[in-house]
Amino acid sequence: MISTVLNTEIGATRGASPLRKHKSISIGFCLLACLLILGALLVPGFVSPQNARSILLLAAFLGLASVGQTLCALVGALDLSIPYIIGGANILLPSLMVAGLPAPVAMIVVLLLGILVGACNGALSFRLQGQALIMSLGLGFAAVGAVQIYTSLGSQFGGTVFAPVPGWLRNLSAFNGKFFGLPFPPVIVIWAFIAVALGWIMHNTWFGRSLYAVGGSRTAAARLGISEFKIWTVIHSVSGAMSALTGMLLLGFSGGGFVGVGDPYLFTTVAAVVIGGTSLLGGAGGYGATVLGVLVLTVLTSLLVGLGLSFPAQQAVVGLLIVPMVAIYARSPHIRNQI
Amino acid sequence: DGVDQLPPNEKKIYEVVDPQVPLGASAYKDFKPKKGPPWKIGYASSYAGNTWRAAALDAVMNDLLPRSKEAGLVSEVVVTQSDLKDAVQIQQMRQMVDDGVDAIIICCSNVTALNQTIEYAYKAGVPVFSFSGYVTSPYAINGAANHAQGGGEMATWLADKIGKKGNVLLVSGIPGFASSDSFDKAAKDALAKYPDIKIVGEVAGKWTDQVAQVEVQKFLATNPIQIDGILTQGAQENGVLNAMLQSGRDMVPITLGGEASAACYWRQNPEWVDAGFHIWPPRREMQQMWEIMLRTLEGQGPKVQSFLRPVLPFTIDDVRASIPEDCDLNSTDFVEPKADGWFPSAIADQYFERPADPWKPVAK
Amino acid sequence: MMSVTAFRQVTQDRSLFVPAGLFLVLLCAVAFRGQGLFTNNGLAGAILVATPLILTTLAITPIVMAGRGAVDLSVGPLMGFVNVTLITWLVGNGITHPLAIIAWAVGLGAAFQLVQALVIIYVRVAPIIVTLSGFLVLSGVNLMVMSRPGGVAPDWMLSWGAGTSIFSPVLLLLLGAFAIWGVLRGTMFYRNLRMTGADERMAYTSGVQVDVVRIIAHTVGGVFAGLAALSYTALISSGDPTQGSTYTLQAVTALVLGGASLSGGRGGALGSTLGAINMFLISYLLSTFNFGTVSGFVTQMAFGLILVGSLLVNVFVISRRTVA
Amino acid sequence: MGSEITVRMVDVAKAFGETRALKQCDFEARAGEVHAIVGENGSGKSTMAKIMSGVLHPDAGKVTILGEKVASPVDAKRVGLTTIFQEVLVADEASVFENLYVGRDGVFRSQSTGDRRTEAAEILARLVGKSVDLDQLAGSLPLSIKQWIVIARAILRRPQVLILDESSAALDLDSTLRLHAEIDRLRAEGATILIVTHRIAELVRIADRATILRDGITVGTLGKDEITEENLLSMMTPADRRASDATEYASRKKALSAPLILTATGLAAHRSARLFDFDLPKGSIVGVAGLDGQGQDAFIRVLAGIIQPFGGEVKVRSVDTDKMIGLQSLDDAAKLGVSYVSGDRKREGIFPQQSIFENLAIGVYRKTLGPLGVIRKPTLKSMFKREVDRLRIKIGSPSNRITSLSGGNQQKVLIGRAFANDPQVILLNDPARGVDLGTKRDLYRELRLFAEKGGSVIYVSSEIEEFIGFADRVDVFFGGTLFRSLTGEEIAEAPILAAMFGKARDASVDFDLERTA
Ligand SMILES: Nc1ncnc2c1ncn2[C@@H]1O[C@H](COP(=O)(O)OP(=O)(O)OP(=O)(O)O)[C@@H](O)[C@H]1O
Ligand SMILES: Nc1ncnc2c1ncn2[C@@H]1O[C@H](COP(=O)(O)OP(=O)(O)OP(=O)(O)O)[C@@H](O)[C@H]1O
Ligand SMILES: O[C@@H]1[C@@H](O)[C@H](O)OC[C@H]1O
Ligand SMILES: [Mg+2]
Ligand SMILES: [Mg+2]
Repeated sequence: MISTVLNTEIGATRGASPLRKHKSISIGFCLLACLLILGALLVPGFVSPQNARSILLLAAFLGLASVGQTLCALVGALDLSIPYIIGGANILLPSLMVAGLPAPVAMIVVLLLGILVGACNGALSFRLQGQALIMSLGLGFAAVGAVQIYTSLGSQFGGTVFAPVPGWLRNLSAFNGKFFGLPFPPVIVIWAFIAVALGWIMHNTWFGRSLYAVGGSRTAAARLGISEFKIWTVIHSVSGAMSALTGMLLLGFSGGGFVGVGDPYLFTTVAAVVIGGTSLLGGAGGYGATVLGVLVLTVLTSLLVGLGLSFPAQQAVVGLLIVPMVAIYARSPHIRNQI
Repeated sequence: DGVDQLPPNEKKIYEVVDPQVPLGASAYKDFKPKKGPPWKIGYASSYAGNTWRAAALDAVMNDLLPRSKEAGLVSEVVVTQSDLKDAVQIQQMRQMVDDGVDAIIICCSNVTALNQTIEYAYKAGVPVFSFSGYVTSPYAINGAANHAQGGGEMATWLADKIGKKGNVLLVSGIPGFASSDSFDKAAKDALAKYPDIKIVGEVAGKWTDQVAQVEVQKFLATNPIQIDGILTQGAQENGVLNAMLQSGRDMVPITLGGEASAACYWRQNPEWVDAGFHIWPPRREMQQMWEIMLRTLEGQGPKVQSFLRPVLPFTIDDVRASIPEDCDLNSTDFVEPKADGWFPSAIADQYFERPADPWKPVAK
Repeated sequence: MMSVTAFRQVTQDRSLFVPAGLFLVLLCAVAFRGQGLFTNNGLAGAILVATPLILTTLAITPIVMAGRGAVDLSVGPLMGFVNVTLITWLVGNGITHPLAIIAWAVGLGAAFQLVQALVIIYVRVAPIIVTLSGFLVLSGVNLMVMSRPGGVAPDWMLSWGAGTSIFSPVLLLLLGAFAIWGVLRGTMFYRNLRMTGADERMAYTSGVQVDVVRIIAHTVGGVFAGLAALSYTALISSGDPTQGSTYTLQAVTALVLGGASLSGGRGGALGSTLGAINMFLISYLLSTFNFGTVSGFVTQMAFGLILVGSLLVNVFVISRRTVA
Repeated sequence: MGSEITVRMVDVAKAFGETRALKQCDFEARAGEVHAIVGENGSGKSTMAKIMSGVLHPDAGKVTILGEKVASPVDAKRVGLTTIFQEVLVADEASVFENLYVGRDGVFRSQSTGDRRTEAAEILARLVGKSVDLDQLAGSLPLSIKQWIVIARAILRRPQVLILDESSAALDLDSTLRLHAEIDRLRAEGATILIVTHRIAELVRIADRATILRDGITVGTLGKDEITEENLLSMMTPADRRASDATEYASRKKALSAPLILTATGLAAHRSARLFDFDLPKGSIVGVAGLDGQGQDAFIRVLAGIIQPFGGEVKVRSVDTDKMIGLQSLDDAAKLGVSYVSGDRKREGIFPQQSIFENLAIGVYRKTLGPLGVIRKPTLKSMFKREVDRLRIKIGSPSNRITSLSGGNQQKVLIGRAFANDPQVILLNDPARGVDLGTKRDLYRELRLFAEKGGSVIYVSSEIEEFIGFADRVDVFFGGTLFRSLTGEEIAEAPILAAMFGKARDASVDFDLERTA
């Protein structure tokens, strides 16, 4: 009898559960829709291919930078090294190219260094739990300091590298870049590809499931033979790699190496993750949510710019919106209900 | 007192000026250094990330310091860099004083934040020289172009160039830093005289090409409106230019402050604009400050608190003379006035109570 | 007297081993490198420059101690907010009476933190998210209040920034903060705070008024942030809407260098102070080398490495507890 | 009897969303009595306790404690009610002393701590059986002492009403006796003691009355003489569920002569303990007993590959090659078909944010991985259904969070996780902790079926009753080593107890269960 009940229930809940389970996703979609409608009504030129292109381009950078932040949040960590790795990669790449490395080799070197920093991050911090974010901050400082020292040697510049950016790199991530003749920069496609792949990996592979397991309960995961050490190391390495990639792609956008390009990503990645609905305590959420968070954040910014708000005002508005948005779907239970 | 003591043709330079620039008499009129040459100099720079700072530092390390060493005037230069953090710069300056430097050069910082520290140095017998921007402390000596005049002239030039009407984007430097504010204020005042010109946006380029490029790109991407001209401060015009090139929009006039990269683009597209302005020639400004410092240490007695230079326009011919046909669009150099074209010694002499050749080797 | 209790704390509390050890090492290194620090002017300058960081670190100490991973990201911009409003709204309108200025600074800091505490408690959003929001809002608002650095501190405050006497008003601010902390430490509030941070559910079920504790922790943190803003205003004698934000990461770094745990329960004023002083000493020490224009980068790298090192020492040597 | 009523609940109801935890709850307890609250998992006992403690507020009805309303733990403290919640709530970063007196003072007001230390030291020594350093950080202490800290914290408050929500679930027998002594003492002083427990034996011994909860309704109260297993069961469980379970089970000597599937030789589970050997015949059920901290916990963790032994080796017969292969890690255990179920499900069992399905399936993913670690979901669905049916897990939708289940059903999911792997050996470490009787019987039945089909079981428990009529052999640990193996007739309360206290073979046990410390 129980089994028949169960059978029907499995059938019945299939449809209903995703919505209930992904409350944050549906709220995110609504929010995004509202913002788009508002933009269309209030800002002339908001609904235009150019604006869509620029929103997607800026979103792509933020989205790529937020990959690592999302994965880290899923195990209850925060990666504060992201802006520093982005900045470091952004100056290291041109400086290696000036030093004579062919572009692909230079890019691989930068990517590997990003992974290395990330791996150290994960390996050293998995035991720290609550303090892990400081470890990543420390390594970020160290890494960017080292890169800046390297790039300043024999140059009068600190934190900037002036070197011609190859045309193909420019095409990848500049506004007027073309994707096989289509009028948008390929970095948008790169982002979309990574997002889809990551979403699939998270749900359909052992790695993805283990990641959620570690985030949900470290000890329970350990009992299943899931190595917390491995998971932390891998996700931080991915974070390092994605940050390095973002830094390199940003070079095509900014036209020259500048260590500060990463700065805005310190807290915006966290904001994107949080607005998307991934819990910073681990175990719940996902990159799909972050993609929504990124889009909401970027569209909102674009809307605010269109409404003529200055940068400080935009920042204040985004800040003000975070608490109510998170309050809609991620309020922590009252302590009465936690006993 | 102060500026009033200057000859009339120099006084003229002070007519259009940022009202905050201190114009009184120098506190170092009767200054005697703690000890004789060779002196130890501190250079407390607030930033090292742009073409301009690089050129200025290069001027110190590879031109002024060797020459001064040879003349027995300076023994060493201690350089620090604070990454735009006031508290760090304050600490660095205090440490320089405590370590016994004989003078400190600072660059274009926050106009008030360092004042207490400058007073601290003064009390320890260490004069502070602020170049390419002013500080309000009575105990500092400022030396720079008249950035207010520059802002006004560049704005007026741009307004004329775009036919006295249209939308202008203003790319300022680092808001709150002396020369940046002087420039913006005067530029806006000048544009306000044209009722058909509208400033449709203001972004901060941080005097760094890469930052300016990103900021302008973002602005252009999120603001579909027509832009008719861009008024930018110096050491970032190439970033602004690249942003325009990348946006796919038609090129518009952009103000030029001497970056060789943007000047190169002009050389290759002579029709683009018709004038540039020496408003921040890094090597010349550094040299000017260095000489003022030497003279002060030598006891020549500076008359004024602030040494301003007039902004000099330059033409495509000047550009052709200083950079080659096959110039580098990515150059990090500057097109600058001739060595004695900025602060000639004949003029400099007029600013001191007891003028003499600052470079004269000291008799042992 | 202070130093005796301090000594006892260091020997008792293992979390202070690393910061205290580092402090001694740095002190020796500085003594070895340069003479400048151990003079009247050197110390006066050190107090002047280090106090804003010490006080911001103190400001987040009770908040972090209250647990829930409540790293207060807003503290830097909050200090900036007090600084710019003080310069623009008060001094800008001719209000320069010391009492008014101090009351404003302390009151505004406390009021803002009170609001954050109420949001954390009643809206029940994770503290780090609330303070992230506070960070963004205040960073923006600061620039709206004052679009660029400028203004002047009231006349009576100008002399504070001279930094030529050890016993300056800035030191008084610091001592004032220590005194407040000392008084609180003697009350049950302190124990309740520790308990709440160490295990909130335990504290709650045992009849601790955890909400009240949290509110007080934030308010006290806000008071310290106000004092930090005063010392910062004294340091730069003006207003600056941008620099406050950089203090957040520095303060969190100092806190951790001081041996506190970001997950709550462990930490204290002594550790935080040591952490902040160590940060100052590191940068002081490095400036005695002539790294030229890369000095900033060397300092940054050194901070990073020392942070990493001290965290590792804390975890692998000091902490006895094993992971099951 | 007949003394004043200290706790009264009238018509209390409480719902959590759609779950109606309490529907109609009427309850009374008097001064000077020990009153048990019993019921199946999810019947609402903890909810009742939380409402009385002021942690939760009822949706309807009236609750008075000593004549007053209690709306928060602060109120509870004021009126003299103290609750020991099931979870061991101890602050690791604070000293033992601080842990004992947490919450005793106001926000700023403090009372003199002069006599407190002696008082604390005294009580703790009495409870733990040895003195404990009050200035030590609690985090560095073993779990059993932490448990005592929590109990001491409550006793130090001299409560008028004391609620223990399954506080003895994790205690071994000796400790339980000391706890009972404490309870007796409080009762004698006129306090009301409410205990929530699933241990019927314990209840029969100590309770003066028992109130039974079924599905959020108080179905009745039994007096001292009426408290028997049958009575309790018939009131707790709906009639249709009871009938099928009662099959008797005889210890099967022959199972013990089957070929060995797991051996441990020269094992040292504790640093200085005597080495011992252990073997597990295929198809048998071996119970492992012992007082707290006698090494049985470390032993089963060694078998599961969670921790390394201090010496010796564990071997398991490989399914493929039929050879005995060393087991040193969790990976080995997984390869050799050894599954582990922990009784501490909150800490090392469930993934609270995941669905019921995911919680069960995650144990199996590894077995079905495709290339690049891709999971094959379709095959998992039938597996899920099979396990849910087999263990009669009461679930709503499989995609609901596991935390929507009551404790007992969560535990079943974890056991399902172990079964789903098709193991040869299942190791259960006190799996019935806090699980009601009906559920326990379901569990025994399934384990027997498993054994009959050739599976092997090692079952650690702190409750002797669980072994009787269930295990083929009981291995008793004492002093960090395997002390005695009991089979056949010896599997009875007295011999097991004797062994647990380190008494030699055949020595008769004269153990006064009601003794006071
Ligand atoms: N905070 C809560 N939110 C949602 N449901 C809850 C909550 N607390 C309890 N429940 C549900 O209420 C019902 C009663 O739970 P309660 O904890 O009182 O049971 P119990 O009798 O203590 O069970 P057990 O013996 O397993 O501890 C269960 O179905 C449980 O799932
Ligand atoms: N916030 C919640 N949301 C949903 N269900 C909850 C919640 N809190 C508790 N529950 C459910 O209520 C049940 C009883 O909760 P409680 O905290 O009393 O568990 P417990 O008594 O510790 O369990 P056990 O006694 O079986 O070990 C739990 O099994 C859980 O499923
Ligand atoms: O003074 C400014 C200088 O500080 C900056 O670096 O470059 C441009 C100048 O205006
Ligand atoms: Mg319960
Ligand atoms: Mg329970």
